[in-house]
Amino acid sequence: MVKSMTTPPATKKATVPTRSSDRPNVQRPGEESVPIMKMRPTIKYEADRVRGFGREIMSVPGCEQLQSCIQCGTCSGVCPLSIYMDHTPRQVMALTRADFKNEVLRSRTIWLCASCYACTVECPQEIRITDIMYELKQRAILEGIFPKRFPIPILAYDFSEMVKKNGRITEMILVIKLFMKTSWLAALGNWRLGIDLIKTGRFSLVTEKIKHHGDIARMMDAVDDQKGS
Amino acid sequence: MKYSYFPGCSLKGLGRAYEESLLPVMKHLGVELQELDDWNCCGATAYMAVDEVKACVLAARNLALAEKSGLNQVMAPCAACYLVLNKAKHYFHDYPAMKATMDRALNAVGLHYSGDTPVRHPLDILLNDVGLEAIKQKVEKPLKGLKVATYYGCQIVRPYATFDDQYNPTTMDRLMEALGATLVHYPLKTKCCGGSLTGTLPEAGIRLVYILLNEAKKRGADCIATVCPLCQFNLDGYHSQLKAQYGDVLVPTVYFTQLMGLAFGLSDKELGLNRAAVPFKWRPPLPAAATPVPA
Amino acid sequence: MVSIKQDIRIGFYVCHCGHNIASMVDCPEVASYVEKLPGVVLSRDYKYMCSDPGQELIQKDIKEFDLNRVVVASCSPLLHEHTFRTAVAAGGLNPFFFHMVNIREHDSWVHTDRKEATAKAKALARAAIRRVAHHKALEVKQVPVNPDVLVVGGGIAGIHAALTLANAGKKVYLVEREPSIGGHMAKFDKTFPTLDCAACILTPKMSSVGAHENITLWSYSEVVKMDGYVGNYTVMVKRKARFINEDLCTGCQECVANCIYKEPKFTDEFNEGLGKRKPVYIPFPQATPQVVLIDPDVCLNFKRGVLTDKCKKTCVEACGDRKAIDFKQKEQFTEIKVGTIIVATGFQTFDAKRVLPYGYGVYPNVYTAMEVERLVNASGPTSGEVILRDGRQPKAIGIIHCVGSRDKKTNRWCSRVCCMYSMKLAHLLKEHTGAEIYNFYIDIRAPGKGYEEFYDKLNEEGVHFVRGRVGEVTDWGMTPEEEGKLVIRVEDTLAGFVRRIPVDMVVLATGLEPQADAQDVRRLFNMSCGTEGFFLERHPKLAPVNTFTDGIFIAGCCQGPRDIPDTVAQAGAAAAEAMVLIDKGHVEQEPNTAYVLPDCCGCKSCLPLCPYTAITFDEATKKAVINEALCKGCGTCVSSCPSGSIAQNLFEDEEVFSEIEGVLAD
Amino acid sequence: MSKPKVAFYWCASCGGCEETVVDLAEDILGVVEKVDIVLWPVAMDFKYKDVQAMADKSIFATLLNGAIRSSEQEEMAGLLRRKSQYLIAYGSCAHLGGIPSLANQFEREQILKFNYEDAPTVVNEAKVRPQLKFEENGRHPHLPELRNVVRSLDQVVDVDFYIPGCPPTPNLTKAAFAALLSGQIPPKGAVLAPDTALCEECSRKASKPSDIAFTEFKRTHQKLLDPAKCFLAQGVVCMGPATRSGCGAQCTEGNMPCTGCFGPTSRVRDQGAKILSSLCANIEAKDEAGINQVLEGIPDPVGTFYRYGLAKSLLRRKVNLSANRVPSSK
Amino acid sequence: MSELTPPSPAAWTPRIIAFFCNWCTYTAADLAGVSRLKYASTTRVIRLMCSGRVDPQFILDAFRQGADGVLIGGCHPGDCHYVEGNYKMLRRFQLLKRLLKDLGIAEQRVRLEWISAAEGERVKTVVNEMTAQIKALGPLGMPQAFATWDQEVSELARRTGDAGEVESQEPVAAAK
Repeated sequence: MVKSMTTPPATKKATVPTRSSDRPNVQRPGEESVPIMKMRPTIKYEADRVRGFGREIMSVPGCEQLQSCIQCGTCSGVCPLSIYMDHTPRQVMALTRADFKNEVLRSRTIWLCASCYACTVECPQEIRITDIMYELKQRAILEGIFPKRFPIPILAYDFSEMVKKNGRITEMILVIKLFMKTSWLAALGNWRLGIDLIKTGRFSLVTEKIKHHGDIARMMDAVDDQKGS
Repeated sequence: MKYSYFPGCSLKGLGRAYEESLLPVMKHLGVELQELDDWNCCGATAYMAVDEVKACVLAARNLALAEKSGLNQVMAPCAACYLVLNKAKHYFHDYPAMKATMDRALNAVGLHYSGDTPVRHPLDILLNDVGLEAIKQKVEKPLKGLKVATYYGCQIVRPYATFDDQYNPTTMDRLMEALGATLVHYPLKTKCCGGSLTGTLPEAGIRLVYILLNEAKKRGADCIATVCPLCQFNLDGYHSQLKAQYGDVLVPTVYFTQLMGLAFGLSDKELGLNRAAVPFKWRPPLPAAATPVPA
Repeated sequence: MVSIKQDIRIGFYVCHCGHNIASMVDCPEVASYVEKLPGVVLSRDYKYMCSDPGQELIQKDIKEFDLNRVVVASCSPLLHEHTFRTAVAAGGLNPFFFHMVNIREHDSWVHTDRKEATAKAKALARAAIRRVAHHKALEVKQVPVNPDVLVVGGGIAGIHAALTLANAGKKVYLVEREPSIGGHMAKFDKTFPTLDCAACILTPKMSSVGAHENITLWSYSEVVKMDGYVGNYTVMVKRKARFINEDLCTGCQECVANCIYKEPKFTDEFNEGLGKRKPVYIPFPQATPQVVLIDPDVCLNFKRGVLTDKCKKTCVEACGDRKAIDFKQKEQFTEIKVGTIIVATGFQTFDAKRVLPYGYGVYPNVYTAMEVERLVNASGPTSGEVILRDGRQPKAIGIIHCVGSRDKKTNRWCSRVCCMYSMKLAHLLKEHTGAEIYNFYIDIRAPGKGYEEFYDKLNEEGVHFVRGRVGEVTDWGMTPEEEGKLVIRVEDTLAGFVRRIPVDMVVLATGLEPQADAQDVRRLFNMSCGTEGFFLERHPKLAPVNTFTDGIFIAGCCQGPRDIPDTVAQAGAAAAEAMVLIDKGHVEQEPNTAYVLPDCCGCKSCLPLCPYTAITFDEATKKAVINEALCKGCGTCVSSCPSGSIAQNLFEDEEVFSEIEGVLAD
Repeated sequence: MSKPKVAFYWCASCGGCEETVVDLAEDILGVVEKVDIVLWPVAMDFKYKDVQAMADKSIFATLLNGAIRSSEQEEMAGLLRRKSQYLIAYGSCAHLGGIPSLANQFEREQILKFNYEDAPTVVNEAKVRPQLKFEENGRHPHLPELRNVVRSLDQVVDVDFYIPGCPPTPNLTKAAFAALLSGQIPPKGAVLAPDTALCEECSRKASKPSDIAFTEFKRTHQKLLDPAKCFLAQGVVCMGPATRSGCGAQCTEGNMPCTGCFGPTSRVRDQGAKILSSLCANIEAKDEAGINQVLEGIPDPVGTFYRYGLAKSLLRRKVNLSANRVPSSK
Repeated sequence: MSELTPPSPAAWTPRIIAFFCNWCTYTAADLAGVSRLKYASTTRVIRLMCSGRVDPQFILDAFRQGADGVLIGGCHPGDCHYVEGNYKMLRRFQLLKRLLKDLGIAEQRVRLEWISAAEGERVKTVVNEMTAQIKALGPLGMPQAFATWDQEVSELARRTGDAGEVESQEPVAAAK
């Protein structure tokens, strides 16, 4: 499951025809052969549940309303990225509520959420789905459940480290770090972008830093202390 | 009119053209901005994913600084900053535990936040404080003949904004009309640009960009006007991939402040118009000119 | 220690109410606790006090133990106080020597700790024991009931209630706001699940109303004021000017034919704006009463509602000797006296514009269900042909359920009828157009006689059911087949992926909500509204058509969304409830009136406080006097009398003070 | 048979009640004729020991005026109770706590501190306070202790009758004597005044409108008072409707509103609550802001409504609880 | 007597006397029951026909008898079953709050709420909120306070009853 989440390198995509890229992720019979029909049971036993996981998520500020989900699918219907998801946002809500922690935290869905909040404002039960996705991302990072070199959590992590150190983000450094850690190929594929940025004077490697850069660390420590106690 | 100004990291980096155009336009309208002393990263989307509490704490420091500045209102032009600062404020008020954490963290660095400081978007300030009439009066070169697709993106209207409608925002539309531009019916005005996914999962991210550009192109827009540095970057920066993958779908993407600057008669240089990869070449016709000449 | 009068002999009963009370309150413990309280002669716990044996137990005990006070701790007095008072009376005691303690609704049902709940029950019981010692014997007052009934609202509920009463020989006033009765049902084409023609079953009832000798039908009229009390209400009705003398008009519509406007030009409300009408018109062919009316906003003879006399008045010419047209007609106010009132003011449909993502009002081919009702109706604006606003015939139609229902941002409730009417429309649209039809639903709710079978039938007809709430309706296409169409983006939740479905027509199954003026009507008739704004019934199960004001009943969708069979059943129930009062001939009034004590100093402080002007100043004695017939027992004057010289039956100061003392004495 | 013995005693009060006895004028002679005065510290020289020496219940009636504030007053009240057949609370202070009981809004410590240290006219650098005991030449005189609570007489000892008023009128006093001496003993606990409110005997009663709706409240110094019109009709707080009659409406006749010294009728447990209820219910405004604006005219509700009766009000005194906590048990 | 000992704060739960009008708030409390909403068992409801019947004496008496809080529930403004009884209560309440404050009773201990017959949920919210607020304040304990005050007097009663003890002290000034 984890392996299936790796992203194809950006360079390959240029060859994908327009039409089928509009209907990605849908495997039609014949289009792509299934080499061996691998039999795997999909049944879930009660032992597969991590009891209390749903409750735990619902106790987080912003996530309380999850309990009242009616599984209408509006979130998936409005989500711009649901077409790439292995579980639709609605399914993530159902899985979370039903304590299927492993299925949720290993789902690609939580990483695909771009925080556009469309689901949150459309949900008829006023569930703050975006906030729940944030919480699930945090849990996944905390538990280390994401593939190596998978760029999104790495970006999130580097971002937070840079903020802690400097108080601000220097975007280019962040991007370069990300490419180094994930895929050189992808970096090479983006050389045009880099040149553009240099040409338009937006490529800057001067580190942005706040004056009281110790402040951030102190604040973070204060939060951690409280968590610990 | 004087506001505390929170530029955010993007406006110092990839989105510097936003700041470059925003400052002179505001000055032109007599709006004074005082950059928040020693501001830090707002907490942003990426940080939210790591630790929501800490993201709020980061935002709280900025809010506390804004309060300390004595200017009461803080302007946050970047959509992500606008959202995160507002969200932190909501959490501060709605969740006593969150408030306690913020208080504690701020206390560690000798700051205090009382929970008041309104966080405002430039659009909000332009329409509700400056007013369309005052803006109209400053228009020297109306954007006559320019067909604009107004693109708000997601984070300034959802979910905390109160100055515009979440489904069908119109502030920028009204602003563009006041500048003399023609609006293109653009039903995607609040759809997502892919955010950071363009870099991290380009397959998914760039497709969203394609949809936005393609629809604007189909509807005959000369440009897309945006309010967010990340939207601008996504719509503009991936032009080579887009072209290779989807053909000719490119439409120049400009900050709404750049269009305002053009209408006010400010120079290209002042407005950072040279910073886009997909060049925006259209310029307002001289007031005397009989027919507008599209670029 | 509390002193209790020597001769007080109290019997106390605590009810288990099956497990309802006993599961949270230790009833035997309460009984044995109360037994030791001063004045208590007897204390029992019993499984069901309201049952016949329970009531008989009280009667037997009164005689056997010479009880002169009775306290029952059970459910809410609003439910069973009357029951137990009757039992006490049957035992030979004055019924007001009884007091009731609410340990179910206010205790066992709302608490979770058995110890705490038991302690609370004891405290409440102790309070009642102390209170009941002060009770006095009181007489119930009887007031005659005026046999005439007012029915407000002429939809199917009002029509049915009025006919039921009129057929039983009661005199009925039926007041309808619109120019014709018929309500929403008159607009429907077919009714689910039987697909009877709505007009065929409704119009005979409408004309019966128009012709019934016991019914006074006032259409185009509104109730503006109500005074009085059960059995004796005085109601002011405003009769709006229709500029036609109703008695003289025969409904020949010659005036309409001869109007200076040769073609209908103005928005036709009855057809949901899809058709046109003239300034002088009859709302629809079967309208009752068959009387035309003139719309002063568009009639040339008026300018913005003010008479100008600037038209040739071809209508007046056409009317000829009948002289039914009266441009100078003014609105009139008529006062009527009735004993009971049935409120059947119906609902309004949800404004689809409020759900922006569905594009109603933006995309012309997005329709509301009510519009489609007219569109498929043979007597509708297109004579039953389904033609879109752009002139095309739809080949694919999407019906979106739950628009303005089950949505916390608009209305939380399920509107109950939308699933069924959506399926009905799906069937009719399929029949009319042969188009491919998609129903987008959250859950199909078909819990009525023949409803599930109707759902089956639709499946057999090949109508698609996609389980998912639509995210948005847009006009931007991703693929060639989507170009120029409305695209519905939805998760097919049963399949587990997102779909984009291009259609030509979108139908929004808008929900039902309270009338815009429901709050005004509620105040007018002294009723309550639930949080959602529908009128509140006295008890959801046991008094579904009663309100908290005696003699005022509700029927139909003003109480909550419901379908036609339920509405008719409820209207019949309301009529029956009214008849109970009428045939009984009198009502009994709670003797909770206030009275002035001899030591009144005549300070007049109380006079302005009474909303019913029941208090007057007697110039001879220089003291205040309360007219018992007018007093409704609120007790405001009692608590406001600075010298404590007004008292109230059933709520004497001493009774309340002893209750306070008792409840806190642990 | 010897004449009945009568005692007068004076606790925490102004002395006005004693004046009333004197105001009986020549009638006092009639009283004196029929009784033996055995204690009257304000006028005659008797000693504590004299009273102590009397047999229990040997005094026919004691008229005790003044509230009970000190240990000495408590002792005297107790002593007189023991020695008297009928103990009569005489005047508002004994009846209801009177004006002295307004001190129940303050803690004893607050009172002592202000009076011995903080008051602007006090010179007391050493901050000396009254001592309960001290030594002088080997003797140990002691002073009465100031209690924490001001009480009405019946909160200390059993009381037989009450004669209300600040001060009680000579007429009521005379009538009470007459009744007692003639053997017409009223029921125990009776207030020896009519049980109707003051309006009954107020000459302004007729001028009160029947549709009163207050739009403002004025205090007497803020307004030129119409000498004939009901005070309430003029927007001036008058306690008359909540106060027992029997005084002859002397204040209202003198163009001053009733301040409530006769206390409530027998049907009322808390005079202040009742007048508050009545006045407020008749305010015209319906919104909080409007109501509060009208109520600005009553800046001190406790002082206005409980001027004579705080000790006998339902709450008796200000709850001394910085955060409303139970005082720690002794 | 148990009334004399102050409750130990740990075992203590607030006691709130609720005066509910028959038509709106009492019915709302019934609805809360029918809906099986769960709330603190701190309230003891006394039913009156109208919030206008709530005599300020009742409120003072409730405190005096040991209530830690008093809750008054009536119909929403404009919705009174008796037209305007609730306004009369609102007016009294404004002054009563001030009076109670002057007498040392914290504002949070008395609350006036408009709760319509449909607002069962509101009953729950209000009761729970008030319970929490009063818990934070601690017991009011008026009966205990009265008992404490009365101890001063009862000691005296004992002393005057025993003449010898008084005599053994220096005589107090009887004559003024």
